[in-house]
Amino acid sequence: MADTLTLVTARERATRRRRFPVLTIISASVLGLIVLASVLAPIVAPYDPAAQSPDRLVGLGGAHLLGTDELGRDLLSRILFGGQLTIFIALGATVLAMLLGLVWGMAAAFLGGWLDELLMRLADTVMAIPQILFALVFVSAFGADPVKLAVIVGILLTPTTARLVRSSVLSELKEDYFTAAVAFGASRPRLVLTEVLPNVRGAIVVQAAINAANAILLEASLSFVGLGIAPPEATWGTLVQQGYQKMYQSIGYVIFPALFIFVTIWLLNVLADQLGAGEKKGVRR
Amino acid sequence: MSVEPVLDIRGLTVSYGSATPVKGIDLQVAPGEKLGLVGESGSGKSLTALSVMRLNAGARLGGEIRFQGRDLLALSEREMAKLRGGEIAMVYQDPMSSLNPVLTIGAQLIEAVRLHDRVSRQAAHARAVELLADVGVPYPEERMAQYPHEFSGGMRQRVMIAMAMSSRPQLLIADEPTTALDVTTQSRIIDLLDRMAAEYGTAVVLITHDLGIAAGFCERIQVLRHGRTVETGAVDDVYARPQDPYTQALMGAVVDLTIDVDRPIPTAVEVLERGTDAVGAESLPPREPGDVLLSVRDVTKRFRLGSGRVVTAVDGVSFDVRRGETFGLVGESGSGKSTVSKAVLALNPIDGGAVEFDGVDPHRIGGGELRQLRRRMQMVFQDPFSALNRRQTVSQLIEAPLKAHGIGTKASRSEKVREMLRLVGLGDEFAERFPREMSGGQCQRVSIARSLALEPDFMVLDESVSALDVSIQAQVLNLLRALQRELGLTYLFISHDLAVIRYMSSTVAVMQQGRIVEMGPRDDLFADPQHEYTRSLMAAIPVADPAQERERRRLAAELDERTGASTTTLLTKGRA
Amino acid sequence: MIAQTARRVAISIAMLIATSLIIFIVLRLLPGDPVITRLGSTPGVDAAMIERLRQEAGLDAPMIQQYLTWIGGLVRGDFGQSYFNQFSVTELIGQRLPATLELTFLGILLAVIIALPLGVLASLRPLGMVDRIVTAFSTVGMALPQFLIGIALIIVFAVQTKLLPARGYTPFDEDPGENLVRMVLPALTLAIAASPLLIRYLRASMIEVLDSSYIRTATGKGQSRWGVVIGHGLRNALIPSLTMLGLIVGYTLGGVVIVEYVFGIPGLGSLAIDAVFKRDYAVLQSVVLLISAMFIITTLIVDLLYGVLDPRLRTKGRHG
Amino acid sequence: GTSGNDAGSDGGSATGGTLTVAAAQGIPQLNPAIRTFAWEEVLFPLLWNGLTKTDESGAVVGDLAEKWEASDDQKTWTFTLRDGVTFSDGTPFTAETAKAALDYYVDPDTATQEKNKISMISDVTATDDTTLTVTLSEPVATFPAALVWVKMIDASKVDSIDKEPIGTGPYTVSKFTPDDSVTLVPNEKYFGDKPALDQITIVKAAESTAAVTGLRSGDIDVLWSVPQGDVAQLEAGGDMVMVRPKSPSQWPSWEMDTTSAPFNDVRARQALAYAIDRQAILDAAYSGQGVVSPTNSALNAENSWFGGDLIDYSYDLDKAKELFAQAGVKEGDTLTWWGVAGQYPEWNTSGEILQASLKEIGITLKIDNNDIGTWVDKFYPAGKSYPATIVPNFQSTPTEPAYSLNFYLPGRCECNWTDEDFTTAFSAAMAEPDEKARKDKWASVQEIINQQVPLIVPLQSTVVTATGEKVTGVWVEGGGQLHLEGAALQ
Ligand SMILES: Nc1ncnc2c1ncn2[C@@H]1O[C@H](COP(=O)(O)OP(=O)(O)OP(=O)(O)O)[C@@H](O)[C@H]1O
Ligand SMILES: Nc1ncnc2c1ncn2[C@@H]1O[C@H](COP(=O)(O)OP(=O)(O)OP(=O)(O)O)[C@@H](O)[C@H]1O
Ligand SMILES: [Mg+2]
Ligand SMILES: [Mg+2]
Repeated sequence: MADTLTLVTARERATRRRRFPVLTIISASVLGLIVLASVLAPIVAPYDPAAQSPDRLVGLGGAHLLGTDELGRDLLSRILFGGQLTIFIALGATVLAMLLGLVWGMAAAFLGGWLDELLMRLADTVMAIPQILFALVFVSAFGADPVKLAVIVGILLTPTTARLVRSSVLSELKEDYFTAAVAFGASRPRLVLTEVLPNVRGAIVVQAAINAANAILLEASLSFVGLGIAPPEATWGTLVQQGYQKMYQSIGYVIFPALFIFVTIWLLNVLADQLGAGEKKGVRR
Repeated sequence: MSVEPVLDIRGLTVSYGSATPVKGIDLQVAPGEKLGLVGESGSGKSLTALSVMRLNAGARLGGEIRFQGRDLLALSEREMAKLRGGEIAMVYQDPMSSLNPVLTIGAQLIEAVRLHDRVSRQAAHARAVELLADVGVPYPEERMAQYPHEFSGGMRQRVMIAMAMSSRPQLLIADEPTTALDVTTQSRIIDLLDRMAAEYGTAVVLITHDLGIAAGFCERIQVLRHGRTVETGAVDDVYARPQDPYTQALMGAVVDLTIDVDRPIPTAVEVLERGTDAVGAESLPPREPGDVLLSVRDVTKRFRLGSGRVVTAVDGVSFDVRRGETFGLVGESGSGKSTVSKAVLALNPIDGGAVEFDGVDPHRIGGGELRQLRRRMQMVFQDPFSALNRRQTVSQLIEAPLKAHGIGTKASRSEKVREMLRLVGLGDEFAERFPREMSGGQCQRVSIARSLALEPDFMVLDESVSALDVSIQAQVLNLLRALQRELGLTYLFISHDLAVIRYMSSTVAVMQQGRIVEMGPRDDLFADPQHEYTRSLMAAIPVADPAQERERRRLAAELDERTGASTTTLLTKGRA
Repeated sequence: MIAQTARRVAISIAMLIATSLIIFIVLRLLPGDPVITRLGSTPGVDAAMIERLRQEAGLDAPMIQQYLTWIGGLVRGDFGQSYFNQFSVTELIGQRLPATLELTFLGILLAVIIALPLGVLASLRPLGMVDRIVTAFSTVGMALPQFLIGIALIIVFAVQTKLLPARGYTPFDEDPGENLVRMVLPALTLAIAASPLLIRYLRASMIEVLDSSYIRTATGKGQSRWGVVIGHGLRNALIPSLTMLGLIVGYTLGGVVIVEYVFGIPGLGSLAIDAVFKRDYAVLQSVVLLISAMFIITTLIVDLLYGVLDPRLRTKGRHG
Repeated sequence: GTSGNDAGSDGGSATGGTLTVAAAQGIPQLNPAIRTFAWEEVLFPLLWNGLTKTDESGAVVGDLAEKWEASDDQKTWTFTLRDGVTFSDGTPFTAETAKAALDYYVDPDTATQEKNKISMISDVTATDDTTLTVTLSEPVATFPAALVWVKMIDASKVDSIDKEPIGTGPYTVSKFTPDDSVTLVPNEKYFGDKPALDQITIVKAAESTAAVTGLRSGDIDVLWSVPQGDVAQLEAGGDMVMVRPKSPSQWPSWEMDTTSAPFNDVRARQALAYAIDRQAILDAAYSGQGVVSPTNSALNAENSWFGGDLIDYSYDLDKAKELFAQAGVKEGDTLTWWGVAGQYPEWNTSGEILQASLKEIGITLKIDNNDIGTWVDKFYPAGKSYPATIVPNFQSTPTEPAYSLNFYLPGRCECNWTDEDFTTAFSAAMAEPDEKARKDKWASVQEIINQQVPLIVPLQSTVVTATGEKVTGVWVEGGGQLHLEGAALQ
């Protein structure tokens, strides 16, 4: 769906020119901050995320900035450590989806003909099965540790990525510069790596951001149905699920992890938009 | 000018943000007058025209535009909407995309009629049919229910004219109405405009970069450059005695059938620097034809379309190209020229026949062998922007073929890049530029430099100058001829412009619907064209001389009348 | 045209077969089986009994045979039999299908109702005030997982203001008013999740269309602004947006799984989730296939409709 | 306890109306013999009758049987059945029907939860229409209590029970959507008083928070098994009534494989028992709804049968560490907690508390939550080996020790525990007709379990049912079974 998200027209491009870097910088740095805080959780988190205390489900403020959970663990610390896992899964899934999607999409675009048709219909087929059900079955089958979740989510994101890669590569193959490179006798690897790839890089980066957002979304949905990561570890999705069950006792428990999920996905989408707009602006006349 | 002008523009400026592409233009059109607006690309022709319609969204307009005395810039949007398509109508450059693809021709015409004429649907329908008949669309009743894509470009442009004329406007602005059309259609559309304007007494502003067309059609001409008027006057005066050096340069750079093929074309830069007389004096001695380098035999290429239909794009084409010559291939759009060139370079497989380049058939070899052969055959494309990888700098672009073949060291390659740049007349400062930082002509030079880097024997130039301005076109054509002379290159030169073909080639082949219909040495062919199609192509080419052009159009119209060509062509095209 | 339609239909059928294979294989990767789950922790059960129950359920047959039995049944309209009760899968699906269809339909309807005006308004002045607000709204909407939207709506409309019920479903034929009242929040959840995509797509294609020459022609004819926007702009922008609608249907069909869970609606989604947990293969494989088929068929319809709506694709003309 | 005032049960002030009852689970099927989930039991008193039933005080009283007597050896039981009972479709209920039902229950092909209570039935004879004689292979003094959950169905129609369910109970099914909802309407043929309500709708509210929300907004009248965390608040709200059993007899049972290391060593099991912070688990996981069981007993201390000289396993990590060490569980070793994902959040919290406790003595507890299908597959049926793994589960049993403690019998518990002494002591207690003597015998049974720790029982939990203010006549059995047969709306 990336192409729809980043569709920007000529007129828009012209006007947007001056505007996007500021927004890009802001969203990238807030995103960076969230990632950094999570990565540095062992240093910045105020408490051991697993340390239980008798202050169960206390609200905002006081000794615990964002309150505590049902075992008296510090919510902020849990969210920060949870961020590590969430980010790991999102990142892993994204990398996997990008790798598989690139190979799949490129193969379809370059091979063409019935192989292309086959590969694309296969992608359509996988896309036809509701992701959440697919994920549910996979998680039930293989369990839910971070690596497996990343793999499952990554696989689910692959078909869309493959489609995008294929369509961006195909539009490059139509350009004369590609024919020119064939005509001056460039070898296949050269055609792929130095001619086409740099030109679809932008679209790929945008898709990566969208994939990361979708990975977080999917992981959160899975956790919400209860098939998330095992305790005491928790992703943001798991925290939301647990918090929701205690919603009437401490509303913050569900709201704060949800907020982290929302803000992260939102920033990723904004970033993807900006990158997409910048990408088109930068290279086309 | 004793009568009050229909359109009176004073000191028009158009700005976008900080840029002001139109910097104060005065323009007057008398009722029923035909004014030509010419000038290089980007000179502000379209912006001026759009300003009259107030259709250039986002622009700030300054100065004064008076239409029949009313100040257009002071009108409300609602009042303006009444004028648009009513008193003032416009025909645009691109007939292919100027009609709404999902509405029938009839619906769009009826809409136009009813917007300014409160008549019943039936009456509007009848009027629309009448208009279609007027602009020469056969079976108008039947055509009303068809969609734009079922019409050829020429037919669509006729519909656009019908739409513009539906309200018998006082003023018609035609912005490059024929640029996208082939020569024969082009001349018929111009005739149509002429006839309609006369019939309705409409004043016309014709925007064109084709000095030939302007010569035949217009009574008065106004030359723009960089958003300013450089010269204006009656056509015969301006063409015969251009006053401004820029106009002189523009006139000089025109390639038409009358140009001397043995001399370089004077380019605008040169003219502006050195004056008309100083350039184009040295002659180009005739070339020696060598042995056969490329031989194409019975090449056939079919495409299977998505719907399962098969198109025979090239149908049994044979020709020989001799070492050191330029072989010109001419024909209208879609006649199969590009397909032939791709077959020659084995960029596409062929369905029949054989190609032999210096004894080797590129279709029979593959892999490394083919790549080696490709060092000797290069190609330059029509669209200079698309042909250059937008992610690479000029030096990377020129270096790429060398790298692909592992030629030289890093240092020797960069030396070669500089050498190539010099060869095509670009300075070292271009080495680190990206395609987007250069003009079309500069990009095309880079494209040529890249092709030359491998020191090929043979180059395919596929519409390599079609996208360029007259003056830049002249530079590139001169460059190509100079390079051929210096390096002994062989060219396969493809164009739909007969005049350019004539100037460049020693042997010419005319293609129509996938076949070569006529082939021969340039001078023979142009002196005495044998094939009907060749003749019609030649007859349709405008000449940049008002008197000659008017005569040509008269003769061509007579020819059409005799043969009924206009109707038949339209029929076959519309139905295809 | 006919050949192309036939080809398109053939491809869809091939995709359905591939889907059925994928579903079948993936399900068998699951540990456990319906017999074990069915027994729960019923005492006095031994391996022999389990074996016998497996045989009864046809679970001991070779995979290929099980698959062929299933497909063979499907062809005859027999979806098989639940392992957990005496209902046929057809009956179970029959019980659940109306809720899912209604929910999906209402969700998409609402999404279109939200997206159409917003998308058009935003496109009129790209990067203008309205556009910025609409775009911001859509990025926010896209960043909200469906379950969060559902929770938020429940908190606001059911818990805080008690305006609408938090959960449950009443069949339409039992009490249409009640049915609609209960559908509001779930359908809204789906719509909020789906409309951003539609808005963005519509906006982008509107901007592109409004930028095109034929819009200029229409304005040049003297047509009013809204006449141009609606009569020419929207009309043309809707055709490419149709493709998007096809994708949205798929997205929404996926989303009902979560929404049905959050709002306790007895639809195919909750049937599928239960079936996953219970290993009720017979139900699960048919339900998943049905949902996939709905998506594949929607895409097929959209494709064919596209051909009908876009005159350029209607005839075999070479100008297309 | 019964909710509100006790008006509903005799139907005197019946006002009709529809009662909406919700639980986190759905009802998958309607055959009472093969029910799997505790929630299915809500239908038992509504649709069917047993020969006997439990009343609100916990006493076993007659239902379809008006009276019964046992032979001296406690092996032959003669029941006199109520006359004139018919099923909802008009089929008469006779001793023949009862015999067919009992035969169906004991048929080896019928996989039923009741089996271990009635597997000693060796013969059933219908002497006449209202006299039924049941012969047992071994003496069971509490046989009528064993029959409470053996519902008298028409065994000949069991093949269509989901689609055309019939029963003798006060209500009958009008609509059934498996795993989602069951709609009940009064049974015209019911032999007792016409029930008070026009309709009972039993719905599934998978998402417990949504269910509580529904309860608060009046969308749901009765919510079974309220999330324990929400109880205090709902109760404080004042507009809702919490219904609890008189004496809680639902108990978390943490099973481990007692045939493989390390839990084949009794010291490891005892160590685990010491390592459990029962109070913390009760407070955090069960929000205080229940009582801790420091003696690790299935019976809570208030149960009249509770007794014996029992070890106190109160939280003591030092002892736990020492015993673990003796059993060969060293620091750095890992145990697994095999939980269920998505459901039973209290299990997960319990696991996390245990995880924290074990961590203090250097043992890692890996929490592995899986979907329920995968979860069951790990340890079921009994006899599977799953070393070093703790499987949380729960039992909802009657207060009668025979039917709580029988869970420890060989072949029943997936802990795979066999102990000659226990089996013998258990049979002896079962056969003892004298209550006082029986109490002593149960005490010695409890001592064995207490010493051997075949299962971990951290606490007894209270299943709390919340009802709207207008709902009356609802009560809950010790194991959490909900009784709606007398419910009415004011
Ligand atoms: N919407 C716009 N925003 C900013 N600059 C514009 C816009 N439209 C045109 N221009 C600039 O104004 C200048 C004049 O454009 P205009 O279209 O009038 O040229 P033209 O003479 O019609 O050229 P051509 O022969 O290529 O059509 C160009 O340099 C162009 O880049
Ligand atoms: N890849 C393709 N697939 C299908 N049809 C093609 C393809 N390439 C060319 N054609 C068709 O083959 C015919 C000849 O095309 P070609 O591009 O050779 O014409 P041309 O003479 O170069 O025209 P132009 O002047 O417009 O460049 C056309 O009808 C075109 O539609
Ligand atoms: Mg222009
Ligand atoms: Mg071409």
